[in-house]
Amino acid sequence: MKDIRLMKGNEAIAEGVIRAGCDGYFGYPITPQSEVLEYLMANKTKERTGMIVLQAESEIASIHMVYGGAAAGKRVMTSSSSPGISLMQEGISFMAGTELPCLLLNVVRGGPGLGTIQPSQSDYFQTVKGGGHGDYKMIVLAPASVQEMYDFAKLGFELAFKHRIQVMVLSDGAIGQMMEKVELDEQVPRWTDAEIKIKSPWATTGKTPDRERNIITSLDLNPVKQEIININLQKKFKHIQDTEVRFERIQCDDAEYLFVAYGSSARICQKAVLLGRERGIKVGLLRPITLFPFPTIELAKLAKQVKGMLSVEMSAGQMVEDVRLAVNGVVPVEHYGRLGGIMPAPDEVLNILEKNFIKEKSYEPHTN
Amino acid sequence: MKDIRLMKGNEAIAEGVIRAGCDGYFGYPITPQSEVLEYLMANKTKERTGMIVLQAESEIASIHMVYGGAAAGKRVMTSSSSPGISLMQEGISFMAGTELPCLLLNVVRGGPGLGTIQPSQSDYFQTVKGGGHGDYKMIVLAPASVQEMYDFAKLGFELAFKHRIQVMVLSDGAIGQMMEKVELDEQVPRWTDAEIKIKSPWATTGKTPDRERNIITSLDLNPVKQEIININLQKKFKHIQDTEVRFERIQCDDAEYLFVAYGSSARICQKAVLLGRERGIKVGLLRPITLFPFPTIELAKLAKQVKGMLSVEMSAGQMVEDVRLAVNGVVPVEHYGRLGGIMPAPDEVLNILEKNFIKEKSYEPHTN
Amino acid sequence: MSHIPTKDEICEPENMVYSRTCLLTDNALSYCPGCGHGTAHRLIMEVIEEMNLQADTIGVAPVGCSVLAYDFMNIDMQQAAHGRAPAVATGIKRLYPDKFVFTYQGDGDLAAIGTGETIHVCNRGENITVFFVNNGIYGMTGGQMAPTTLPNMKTATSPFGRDTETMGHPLKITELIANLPGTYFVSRQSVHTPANVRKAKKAIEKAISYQKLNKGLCFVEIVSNCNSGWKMTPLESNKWMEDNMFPYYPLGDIKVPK
Amino acid sequence: MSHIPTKDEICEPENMVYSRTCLLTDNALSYCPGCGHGTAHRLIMEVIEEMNLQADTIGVAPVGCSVLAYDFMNIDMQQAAHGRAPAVATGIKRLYPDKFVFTYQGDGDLAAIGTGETIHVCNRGENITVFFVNNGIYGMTGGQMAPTTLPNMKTATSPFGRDTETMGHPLKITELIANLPGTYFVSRQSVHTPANVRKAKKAIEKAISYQKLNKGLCFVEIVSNCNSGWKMTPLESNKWMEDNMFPYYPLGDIKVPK
Amino acid sequence: MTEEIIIAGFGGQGVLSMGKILAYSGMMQNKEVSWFPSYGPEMRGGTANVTVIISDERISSPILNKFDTAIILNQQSMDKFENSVKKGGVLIYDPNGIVRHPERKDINIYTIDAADEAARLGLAKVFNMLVLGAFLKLKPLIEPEYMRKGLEKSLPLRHHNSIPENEKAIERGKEIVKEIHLAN
Amino acid sequence: MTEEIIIAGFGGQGVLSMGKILAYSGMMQNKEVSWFPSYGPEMRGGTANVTVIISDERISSPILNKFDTAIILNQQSMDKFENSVKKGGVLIYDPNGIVRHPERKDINIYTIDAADEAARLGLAKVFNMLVLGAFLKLKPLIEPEYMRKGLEKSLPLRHHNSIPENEKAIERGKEIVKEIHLAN
Amino acid sequence: MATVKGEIIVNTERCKGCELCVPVCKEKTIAMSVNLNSKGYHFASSINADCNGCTNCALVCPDGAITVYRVKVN
Amino acid sequence: MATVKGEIIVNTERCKGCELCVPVCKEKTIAMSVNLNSKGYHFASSINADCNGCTNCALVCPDGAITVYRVKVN
Ligand SMILES: Cc1ncc(C[n+]2csc(CCOP(=O)(O)OP(=O)(O)O)c2C)c(N)n1
Ligand SMILES: Cc1ncc(C[n+]2csc(CCOP(=O)(O)OP(=O)(O)O)c2C)c(N)n1
Ligand code: SF4
Ligand code: SF4
Ligand code: SF4
Ligand code: SF4
Ligand code: SF4
Ligand code: SF4
Ligand SMILES: [Mg+2]
Ligand SMILES: [Mg+2]
Repeated sequence: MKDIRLMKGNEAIAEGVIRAGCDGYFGYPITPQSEVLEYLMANKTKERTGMIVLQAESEIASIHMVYGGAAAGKRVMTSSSSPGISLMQEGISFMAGTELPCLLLNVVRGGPGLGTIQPSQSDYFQTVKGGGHGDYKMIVLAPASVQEMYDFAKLGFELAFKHRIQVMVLSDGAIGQMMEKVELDEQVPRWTDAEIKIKSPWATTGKTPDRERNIITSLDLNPVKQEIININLQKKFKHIQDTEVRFERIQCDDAEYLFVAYGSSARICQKAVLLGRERGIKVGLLRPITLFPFPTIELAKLAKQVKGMLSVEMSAGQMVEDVRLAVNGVVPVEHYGRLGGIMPAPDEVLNILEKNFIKEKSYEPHTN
Repeated sequence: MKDIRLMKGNEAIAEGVIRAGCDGYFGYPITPQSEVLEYLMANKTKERTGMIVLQAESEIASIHMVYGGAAAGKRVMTSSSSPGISLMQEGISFMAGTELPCLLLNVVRGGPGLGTIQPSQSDYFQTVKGGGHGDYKMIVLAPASVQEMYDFAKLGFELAFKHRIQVMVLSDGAIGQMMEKVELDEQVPRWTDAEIKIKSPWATTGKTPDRERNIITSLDLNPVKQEIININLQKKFKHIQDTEVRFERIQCDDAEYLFVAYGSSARICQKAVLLGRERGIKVGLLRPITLFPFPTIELAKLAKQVKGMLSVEMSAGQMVEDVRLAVNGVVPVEHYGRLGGIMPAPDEVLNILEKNFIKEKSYEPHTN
Repeated sequence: MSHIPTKDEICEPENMVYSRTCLLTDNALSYCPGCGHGTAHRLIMEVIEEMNLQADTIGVAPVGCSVLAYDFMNIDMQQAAHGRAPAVATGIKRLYPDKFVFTYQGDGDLAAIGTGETIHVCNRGENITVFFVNNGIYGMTGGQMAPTTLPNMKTATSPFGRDTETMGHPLKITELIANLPGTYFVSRQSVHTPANVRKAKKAIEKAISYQKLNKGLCFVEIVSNCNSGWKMTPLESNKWMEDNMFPYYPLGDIKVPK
Repeated sequence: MSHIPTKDEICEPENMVYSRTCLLTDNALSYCPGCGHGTAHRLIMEVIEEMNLQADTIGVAPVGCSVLAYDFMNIDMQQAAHGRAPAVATGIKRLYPDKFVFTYQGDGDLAAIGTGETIHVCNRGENITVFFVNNGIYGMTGGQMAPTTLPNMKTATSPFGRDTETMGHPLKITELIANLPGTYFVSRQSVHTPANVRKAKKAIEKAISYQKLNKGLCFVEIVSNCNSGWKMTPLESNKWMEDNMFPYYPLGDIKVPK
Repeated sequence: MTEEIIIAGFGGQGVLSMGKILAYSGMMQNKEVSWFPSYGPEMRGGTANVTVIISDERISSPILNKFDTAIILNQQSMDKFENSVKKGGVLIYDPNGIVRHPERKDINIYTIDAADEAARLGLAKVFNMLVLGAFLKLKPLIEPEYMRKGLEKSLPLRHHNSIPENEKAIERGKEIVKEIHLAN
Repeated sequence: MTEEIIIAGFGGQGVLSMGKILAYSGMMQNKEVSWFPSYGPEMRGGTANVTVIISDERISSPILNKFDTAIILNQQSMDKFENSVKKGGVLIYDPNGIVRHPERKDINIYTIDAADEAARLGLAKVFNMLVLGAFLKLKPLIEPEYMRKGLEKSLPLRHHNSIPENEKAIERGKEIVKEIHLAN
Repeated sequence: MATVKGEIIVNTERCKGCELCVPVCKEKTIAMSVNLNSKGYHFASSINADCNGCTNCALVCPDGAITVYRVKVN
Repeated sequence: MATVKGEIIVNTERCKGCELCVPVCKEKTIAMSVNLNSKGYHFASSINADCNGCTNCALVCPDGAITVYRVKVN
């Protein structure tokens, strides 16, 4: 029988990582994601799978504990919410520079500063463009349901180890706090130390006579070597862009207008598509599931089909830049966002779409 | 007689802030910018102007000392280099949320991670898009000479207080470490406490009977109020975009091809423009001086004139996105960058420009 | 007067012997019923009022249940990031050496994420005053384990009790910083009985008046309850605090000026 | 043999009484001439060799002059961000409780930016070993003031000497963490004379072998020189260290198992 | 079919778990459900509320401004949510402790004396099940067998012996809910 | 006119200050100048180098791969920079301590026995000024009056009494520099 | 012999019903009301005339809800 | 009476000329060479046959440049 539960998003991803064979979680409480650590602690993971769970003294300590564990080849993770993730930026940049696989979770709340604890999507830039220093990317997964919070635990670890990269699950307070149905799957066994040596031969597990010592470092004082390291990093990101794009097309086939939205906003837009179709508007939704790699090619294709795109985000306009870069001026791309912890309503975003592309402006194809 | 000196960029900005009437510097050593703190310490600022200089225990402490001083109405600053700036992201987001004026300096080195201590421009995204959580912008000044390191001290404080915003001077190891000629100007007196009360009536200087208490906070648990706070922030950023754009046009009037470059890269491109003109190529350079606000309108205008733009950065391609967003598909925009602490040479970038737009690809105007 | 006065006769302004200080605003405190934060706020404001320091005071409160302290204290205040109040206060005090600058921090804030700032502000002997409300838990975020949580104590993140083997020992940060040459006066108090309230107020008075002497940092810990986090009634929690917290965090002065 | 042996006869492998451990790589150390980091490296590697721990050891070195330790120590190593080695080591040790995990940190690293991590790794009693090279200065970045810099000592950021009034007092972090229940063995050594080298090696041996007992954190401070930062010759700096550093940082065991 | 419900009251009244049982039951009956609590320091004030949505379609936003049904269990919640009921929607409240009763004429208002009844039964714990009964009487979305499954799933095993008691309370709630007719 | 120079040697040889005096003098003569040092832990190894550019135009990059002139003062620097001299450029070195002498035939090579001369004069400190003299002999970019101004500006006041000494050393350097002719 | 006589006034809207003031009153002057204030708390109130104005109750009240008065009675 | 006789070999390329080994040798066996190694350091070298193999010099050498040998002589 399938194991079906009603869970909070935060609980679902916690259960997800346990079942994905996670070795270690290091984290620090912050609303609206403290349930992740609480769930893991309540679930006696040490006894269930051997997974270690430790409350660190800060987010900075958390990310560097993750660094240590990841550098030793383990499946490790941390989670936090916006201010805590900001504190991790140096650590994330170090993990990027050392190409360490790990799972990160940001249950975004409204900023800037202490802001509010309500859901928001205003950390897109930080996550996708690089909040830390240097040229790097993480794979960014944007769940739009509690089920995806659960699913992306396993997927996240898989991608992280496949590409030796950090995978960030970019969620928000709504997805983290809400309960929905979740279908759970089987426990994946944790890797044994012997498996780790095979799967991650680069890991620092103790130098044995059969190999040279392993070193995890992001430093090279020689700029020529440092450039090569960076070029290789860029090649990896290019490869990921070419192979790992994920998105969902909702009523796109005949769409004349398009919503582009991820996470919570995508749920709103999905409803708005239904409403729009009721009103006779041929509107569709492209939901990026990976924010990096971004569905650039798909959007470029759709740009040839639709008359306008509306990027809906709970932010002042962040993902919209990636939509515009993909569309490259072919059709108008507008942005609609609510700020500070407020979620827009389906009819609200539909009205904006109408106002932008149908009612007021008469659309003219882009020339010159 | 004019006071002319040969100074390092790091020393020039240190001298600049003293003369700009800075009240306090809080910082932590890191290469390649430790000379800022060292110069201030050696210059007995307490005796010269009353300016306080304190070596903090970390970059995190530094930025929050700046927060405290700024919230009390003082002209305060910190400086660091890439990893240290990453650590300040939460603090910067807090200053954005509380609209505190301050001067920040990033003497960028190559990343990600510990990277290298050589010059780089790979922190553009972090600085311009927002490395901290939430929707915010800083004014970003990009000096291309030691003189500008000096000049932007005063300009930075002026802009910071004019708009109650954080001003980041985005420099790099080359500009920070090189010595060039600097022309110094007169000492600006520090504000007295009485002046502060008038110029910054919002500052927490002690509640007197003549006013309500002043509160500096970025928190509002009510999302409706939090949204209004955010909307007002966005209006401010819009106003800055409309009024504070700064750039330099070099041989743009008749240009058929355009370099877009800031800071050190702009110096290289300026030479490349000369070389190009010698080769008979009508090439110009647009040098953004403010990265936020970005010279979007100027670039959109130039897009109607030139046949192609090459964004030259010591990064894997960051500012190029803002160039593309400005140009919106009207002409091709390419990127050329060196990574990991390496600076490109003038002939190198000119060759790339030729290769991209003149020799191999025959240019076709962008339609559809 | 020899007749027994009526209630109305007694309740005249001139007979008032205790009322809320005017340095508390009219806003209702956001704390749970019986929470010691309220009393701690009141005492600090009483002393500032009595010492006539309102115009010279800048307070700093970071995140924690008391994040909204600025709604209640009628003084200029700055809200600080989690753990960073000591750095924020340093920034203020260095630039305004004549103002009275204090921080008001919880145990999660001061002894977990803010440990570095706490140690260094004490080590530098910044002339500020730190009020440290130790309730052995993260109240604000829903009752998670703090560095100060007692052994075997159950919290949201130690649901089977704090296991000192894996989760560390309760951190006596107050004793630690008392060792540093930069601290001048260090005291641990509580505010759960009238006698303790009186003592705590004395300590607060000292900590504030010493700041004028520029001798270093003054630090007053207030061991307090967290009814919600501990899942007890206020009266139960005060009893539990006496029985369990005080043996670990004994009340009294820890460092006094020589 | 009764004849006086020749140099060649003496210099035979079987007569070798001291040579560089094979756990040091062939790379030339990047340290300035006479810098104690080299000796400290050697001793740690000697002990790991003698205890046959190479295959079980994971070392962590953060930023500081010893950032390239991985170029010299022939073991698996992780380079950590400035100040975060204790957190990194925690991450490793929790997941590999049977490995030998150590950090190698400078005073700027361990006692400034890393103070929070240092206190908490000690408070949790992580079963790791911390080697702490205290040269009273930031060597790597060009000789700036560290928390451990002595009063009145001149550095790049205290060019007129450390003024304890405004810059704080030298932080005796080792004494501080010895107070925490999570630490098991805490010792302060130096490596500037043969006798001190022998003592330091003993302390390192203890700190490593105690890790097996899972009793908590072992901490060995090595008071060392920084010729470049102090602007002295190696011999001068060792003398200066004896005369000035040792009175403030007295050598010897600070906490030993009961 | 989509039913959007807010349940609001005091911390100790079982508001969140009532919502959870309802959502779980809906889920067992193969509906799409979502449950969204008030969270964070909001709770310091002592109030608690939860939004429950039960639908035949995928649910868009778990956070709403307008509701089909509001179940209101104290004065503060009445002040906050009376106006959030959609025109023609339902408001159910326990008048105990309510000073300012609802006044809207464009919605259907019901009361249930659940606190009194729970006290009468000597079973303070079933207070929220009585209220749930009232709701189910007015909006019979969930069939009793799924209600039971929901109870089974949402209560920890050690409380399963109280399921019959809970079911009885739900039935009793259905009986004692009363419609209020406001004079025009 | 643009002259791009690298000066490379040991830490104690006054490499950075030689560069600074040269740059300052150029600046006094109203030229554009830049001075760019090796920095950071590179210096731990004991080597030091500085790039000086003197030009009539605004200077583009202060960091270069190729130089008009290389002034080389130890073996490590010879290994590193011999090949960085532009074709037809100038390499000046002090042969003291040099094991592997330069071998390029497409550049002009000069030696100056500055260390010996400084020792002979009993003025170890003027070593770098002797070398600077050699450079100025070959590239007379700076007029003596500006050289003096450069010295005045770049030396702290308390060292101004040593200026004549330094000037003399520069002159002496001009005398003792020698061209090397490599056999083909 | 001069004795003292006290009275308290509880700001019932400010009171949160925590009951901390009850046990500290040696005169047993304070008890919790059966009524609720508008926030739903059973507030404290004075139930006898024995108050001596010792201020104990006010000192421990976290919400500063109690004002104390005292007069000397000869 | 059995005495010991020692010898040292200095890896001159590894030596950085710090001189730390010189004063710790009671036999005054070590002195700094006037020659430079390829890195430009005056390296240490053994200047007499009095070495007793005590290892002091090797213990303090930060660069591990000294290997010590010892034999018993009857
Ligand atoms: C960087 C960051 N991390 C985490 C949080 C979440 N947070 C807010 S307050 C707090 C702890 C509160 O505990 P304490 O300081 O003991 O105060 P109390 O509420 O118990 O009075 C935490 C973890 C935050 N706001 N910012
Ligand atoms: C976040 C960050 N801040 C600052 C630095 C620059 N930095 C590198 S090492 C160091 C201090 C080194 O001093 P110490 O730890 O005492 O080691 P030593 O070099 O003296 O052995 C500093 C400030 C950095 N690398 N990262
Ligand atoms: S949660 Fe605890 S600390 Fe916070 S207000 Fe409630 S009782 Fe006080
Ligand atoms: S700078 Fe100091 S600590 Fe660093 S290698 Fe040189 S002597 Fe050693
Ligand atoms: S003042 Fe004293 S006697 Fe009067 S009610 Fe309060 S505690 Fe009781
Ligand atoms: S102590 Fe204050 S809040 Fe608590 S019951 Fe008494 S009057 Fe009310
Ligand atoms: S081994 Fe002893 S005697 Fe021999 S050279 Fe070294 S210090 Fe001198
Ligand atoms: S101690 Fe070692 S490095 Fe120093 S001089 Fe002696 S042999 Fe050379
Ligand atoms: Mg607390
Ligand atoms: Mg050091």
